[in-house]
Amino acid sequence: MEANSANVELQSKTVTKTPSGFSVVWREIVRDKLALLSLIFLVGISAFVYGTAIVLDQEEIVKVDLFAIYEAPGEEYILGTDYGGRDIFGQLIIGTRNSLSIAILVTVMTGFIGVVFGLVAGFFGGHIDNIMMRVLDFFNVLPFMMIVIVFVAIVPKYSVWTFSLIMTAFLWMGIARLIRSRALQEKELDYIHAAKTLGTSNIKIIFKHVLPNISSLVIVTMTLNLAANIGLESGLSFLGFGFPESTPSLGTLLSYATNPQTLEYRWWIWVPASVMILLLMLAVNNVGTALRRATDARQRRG
Amino acid sequence: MAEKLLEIKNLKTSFRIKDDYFAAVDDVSLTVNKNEVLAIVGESGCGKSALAFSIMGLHTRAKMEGNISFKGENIVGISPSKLNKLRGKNMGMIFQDPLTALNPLMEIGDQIGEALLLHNKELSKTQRKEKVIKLLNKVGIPRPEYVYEQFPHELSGGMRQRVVIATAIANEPELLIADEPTTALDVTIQSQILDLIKDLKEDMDSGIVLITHDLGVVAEMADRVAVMYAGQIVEIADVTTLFEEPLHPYTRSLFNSVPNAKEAQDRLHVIQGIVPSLQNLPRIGCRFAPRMPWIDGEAHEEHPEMHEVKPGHYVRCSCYKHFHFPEESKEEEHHGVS
Amino acid sequence: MWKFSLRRILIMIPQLFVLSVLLFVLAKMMPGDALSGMIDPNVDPERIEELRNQLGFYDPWHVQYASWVGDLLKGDLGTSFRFKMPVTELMGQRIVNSFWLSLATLILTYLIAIPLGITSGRFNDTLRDQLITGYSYVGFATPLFIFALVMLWLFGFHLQWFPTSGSVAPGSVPGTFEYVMSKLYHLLLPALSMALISTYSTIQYLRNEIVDTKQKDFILMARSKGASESRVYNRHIFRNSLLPIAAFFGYEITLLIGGSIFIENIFGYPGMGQLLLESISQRDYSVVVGTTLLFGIASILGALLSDIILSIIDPRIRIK
Amino acid sequence: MGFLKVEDLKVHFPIKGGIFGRTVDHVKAVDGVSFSLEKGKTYGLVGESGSGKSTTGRAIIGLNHITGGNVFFEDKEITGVRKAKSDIRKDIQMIFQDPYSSLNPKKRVLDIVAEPLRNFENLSRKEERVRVQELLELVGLSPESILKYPHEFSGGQRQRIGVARAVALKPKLIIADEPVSALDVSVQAQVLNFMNEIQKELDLTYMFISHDLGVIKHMCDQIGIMYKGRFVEEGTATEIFENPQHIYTKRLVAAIPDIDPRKREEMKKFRAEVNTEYEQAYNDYFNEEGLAYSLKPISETHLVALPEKG
Repeated sequence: MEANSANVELQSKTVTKTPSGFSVVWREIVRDKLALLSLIFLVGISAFVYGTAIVLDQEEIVKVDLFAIYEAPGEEYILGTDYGGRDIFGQLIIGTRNSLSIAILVTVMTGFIGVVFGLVAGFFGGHIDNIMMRVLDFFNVLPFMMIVIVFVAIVPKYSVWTFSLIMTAFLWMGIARLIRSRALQEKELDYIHAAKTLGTSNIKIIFKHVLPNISSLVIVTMTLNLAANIGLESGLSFLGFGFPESTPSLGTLLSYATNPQTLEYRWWIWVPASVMILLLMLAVNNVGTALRRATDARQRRG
Repeated sequence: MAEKLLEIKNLKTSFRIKDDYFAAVDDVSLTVNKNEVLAIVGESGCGKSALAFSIMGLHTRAKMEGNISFKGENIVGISPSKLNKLRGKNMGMIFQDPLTALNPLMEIGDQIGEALLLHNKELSKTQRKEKVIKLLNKVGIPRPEYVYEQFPHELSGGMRQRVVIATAIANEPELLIADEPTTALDVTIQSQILDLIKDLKEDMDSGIVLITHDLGVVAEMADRVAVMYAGQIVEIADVTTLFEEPLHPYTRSLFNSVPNAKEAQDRLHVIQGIVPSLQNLPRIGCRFAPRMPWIDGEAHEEHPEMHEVKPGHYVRCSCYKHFHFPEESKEEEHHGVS
Repeated sequence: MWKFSLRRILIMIPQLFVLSVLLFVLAKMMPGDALSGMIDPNVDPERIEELRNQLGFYDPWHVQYASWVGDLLKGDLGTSFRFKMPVTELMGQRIVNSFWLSLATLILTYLIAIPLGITSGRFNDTLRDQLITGYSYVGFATPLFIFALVMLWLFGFHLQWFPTSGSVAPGSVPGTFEYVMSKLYHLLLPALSMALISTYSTIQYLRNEIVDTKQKDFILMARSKGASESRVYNRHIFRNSLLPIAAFFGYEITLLIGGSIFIENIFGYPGMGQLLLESISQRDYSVVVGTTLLFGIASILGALLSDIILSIIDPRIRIK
Repeated sequence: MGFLKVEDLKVHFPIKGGIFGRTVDHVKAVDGVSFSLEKGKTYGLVGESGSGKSTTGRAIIGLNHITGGNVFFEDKEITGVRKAKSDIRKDIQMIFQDPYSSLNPKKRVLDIVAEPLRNFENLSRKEERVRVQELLELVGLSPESILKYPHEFSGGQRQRIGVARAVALKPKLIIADEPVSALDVSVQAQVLNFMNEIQKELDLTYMFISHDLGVIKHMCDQIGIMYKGRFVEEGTATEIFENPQHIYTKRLVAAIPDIDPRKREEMKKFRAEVNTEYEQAYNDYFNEEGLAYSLKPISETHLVALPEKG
């Protein structure tokens, strides 16, 4: 029944769908109003935080002002102040920028490691694959949160860079596994065999044949990872194991809410940051899901 | 006179693509008698499988119009519970790919037993098992007690297809639908499975609808043959007539394009153009006309009908009278992209 | 199946080994040592140096590693300098709490996720499906700690339906009915917070699996046998789709550990997660190593469990 | 002598098993196969699934690792050449079964057909374009299609693109692995006719791998029948189809459905006889492992794997 009608549909699609990149993706996003809205939001918010962050003086914002502790939102401070009298609004902007930047950085680094690892393991298979998968399995069973917290706690000369390296070290496995399994499938397809018999070298086959065919998967996965990484970073900062204390972050703002007084009575400290995290993650996820839909339709028969 | 088992009248099965319905089976009428094999032959996308699924009521999202009467009773649009009383008991189906047709996580015995359980509640568990073992024996599976407890992936393709057949015939159905039953199998296994189906038919006196694309299988198995093209039946005749005097241009082209293991041909006939997709089917006039452009347009009927040329031999459209193969030199292969 | 399990257990050994080496290195990197806690201005530094020599602090690393592993195997994880008690004893109390919290979370997760996943898959692309997918999607995009904070704020502080910290009402006597009820009462909000967020993967997996299975040939075959829709679903679709869920059970443990660190911190629940965080901020490193080791082993065992369950329920792996 | 000569070719795949995942056994996909191809002719390799026919073809061109034996091409040893840039990559080409998966869906026809040219010949963009257009014309596609993607073509047309790519470097031998089994009969006819034409035009030698005896008979001059990794019989098309000697071949040929419905009963009887013979003589024709013996000539062109004793 469905299988059959799907078949019928498939045949008709063969003739009409184009596989070429962006037009399809763009069409899919535009058709999905929520994804379009999310994209506009993301572009807008990034432009705003990166733009204002240039003007804003981070030093000024993180300076303690004992005369302005816990001020409620008002004329002087749009979103009030925290226990150190620091402007929440300013921290929110810089925090969003920092959170976004590190999430993007970690996503790109994990994506790079994951894609290379997955492609090599999947394409060459055999013993290479076996050993690589053992390594991956080990990283995979470690509870991420715990191991990152321990590393952050003991690493000497802790900085934003070491933080992102630690996160990357324990986050590349998901995408690597995914890419590997796709590469395994892909390399059994005849066009790869054909390339081999035509005298194309392995490196060329990996990057010119396999990679373009899994690029949509890479993009979708990285988008979804970006959302997850925003959550992970703010979670770690929330626990106090993310950004160094001097650097504002969305998670740090939320961590003030572990004080019951703040949680109950001083909403302006933690609610805006929560809303920001939620909106960012939802928006990125929406775009990612729309991308996935776009690529799925194409994957039916590229 | 043969006893009518299944009579299909003006059946139209349509699938929804985007916002429109497109008929994959378009105005099909045919009959199947007891103890008779009706082969439905055609290329992929001609609607033969959609037709088989329509008879079994397996399309859940298609629109069905027309009439399918099984032993005199219309089964289009009847309630699911009524349909379920017929399926598995009076009608059985054999699927194309025996691997996917069996539940991978269920023992063979349970899968065959399910067909018995559903239609014969009185059987005790032991009786059911006995019967399943008998069925396994009947379809030629060695060591049935052992196979009873195996899982599909432990059997070879041929054995799996025997299990599927055992399930289909568990309640000795009067009508058996076989959808490309041997396409996924090797040629030696194919001949065994075909022989098995033939023997079972004689045994149970049932009617068989055999869906296939393989003219050899048709010649081996069928009593009567319906040739389908683009959702319609273009020719029906008994098997010898069809193989000796095919009339419809499509039938004739098809016969000429198959390499034959028994006699040598110099060059195969090529049907011009490509099989149109469901959305692009020509719905008016002779559907095969675009693929024989050298035949004068006047030769076709405006609304092609089935004509009874001889008793029992029906052909659609009158163009068969004017059809001839193109001359060698003129036969231009399909150039460029359509 | 036995062969598979045995092989799988053998794979675990190098994993445990690497984990222990990793932890050993971490332990060595941590500032201070077992004696730092005892450092007392009244004790002569030379005496401490002597003690260090005695305890083998200047031995080659592999000797140190061997004796460290030896101690582990004897169940000696060192002493907490903060609590002045053996780490094993300290963890003993917390493990019980964490265990109940995890169990409650798992039960709640499955209680919520399985019916929703089944409904969503069976009636895919209907309003019901869209609502369920919408819920699980929001759950997926919401970080646990934000959700937990909101739950705590709403049900703990604002509505005051649930306690806001601890694992049992102070003054309850262990063994009494009230004690058990109080424990449960304290568990409920943290467990529910975690469960509501972590249903995403189970719901989506079940939904996709059911939608996929629905289109398989063997479902058509079941229909052609005359099986009613409810039988097709109960006997063929749900059964086939639910079995893998059982196998994910073990992997959930890794997720639970990550979640418990947040949950226990936010709800002030005295479990292993809270212990880890406290010990890190108090620089009580022997406890850090102990908890990390335990979490690590739990995850490795969880993965093992999942693989073995999968091999039991899937005949394609079982018979090999 | 000889154009392509295969001597005692063996391709074994390891079976991993046991607790340590060691190699416990081998699947002998190809187990001692020898044959040679004559220039300009078509050699057919037939067998049922799992007979090792495709593996043989893939091993010759270097897609499968060769466990033992030798392959000579124009008297040069090419056994297991796996280097990307070697002469045999130019001289021997392959046509694949699935017209969908054998073309990279993300590439335009131009890039697909030009791939071998880019690997071996330094052509300017313009020269390359001209060459590709010539090749497309040769296979009967319009030169304008170079900028299209594979999914814009039908199965038969895709198969022609595959052929255009295969002949780009003017190879001498083409290994065609089930080139028409994924196609409908009418399209199949198109591709077969066209392969015949191009063979004459470019003086090609084909090694045609198929399970379809009808297609094999139509296409091939010399035929080898494989069973469980070994040859059971080799001969000209007439010898194989009119005068099969090995019981396996007999059974295989008898199993082909006859397209004359009148002969149905006759065929059924004949088939039953052959099957009885097959079962009775099975132990004579195959060794304890169920494998065929080595080939022995019974005429100049006809070789049969007859029992050792004779």
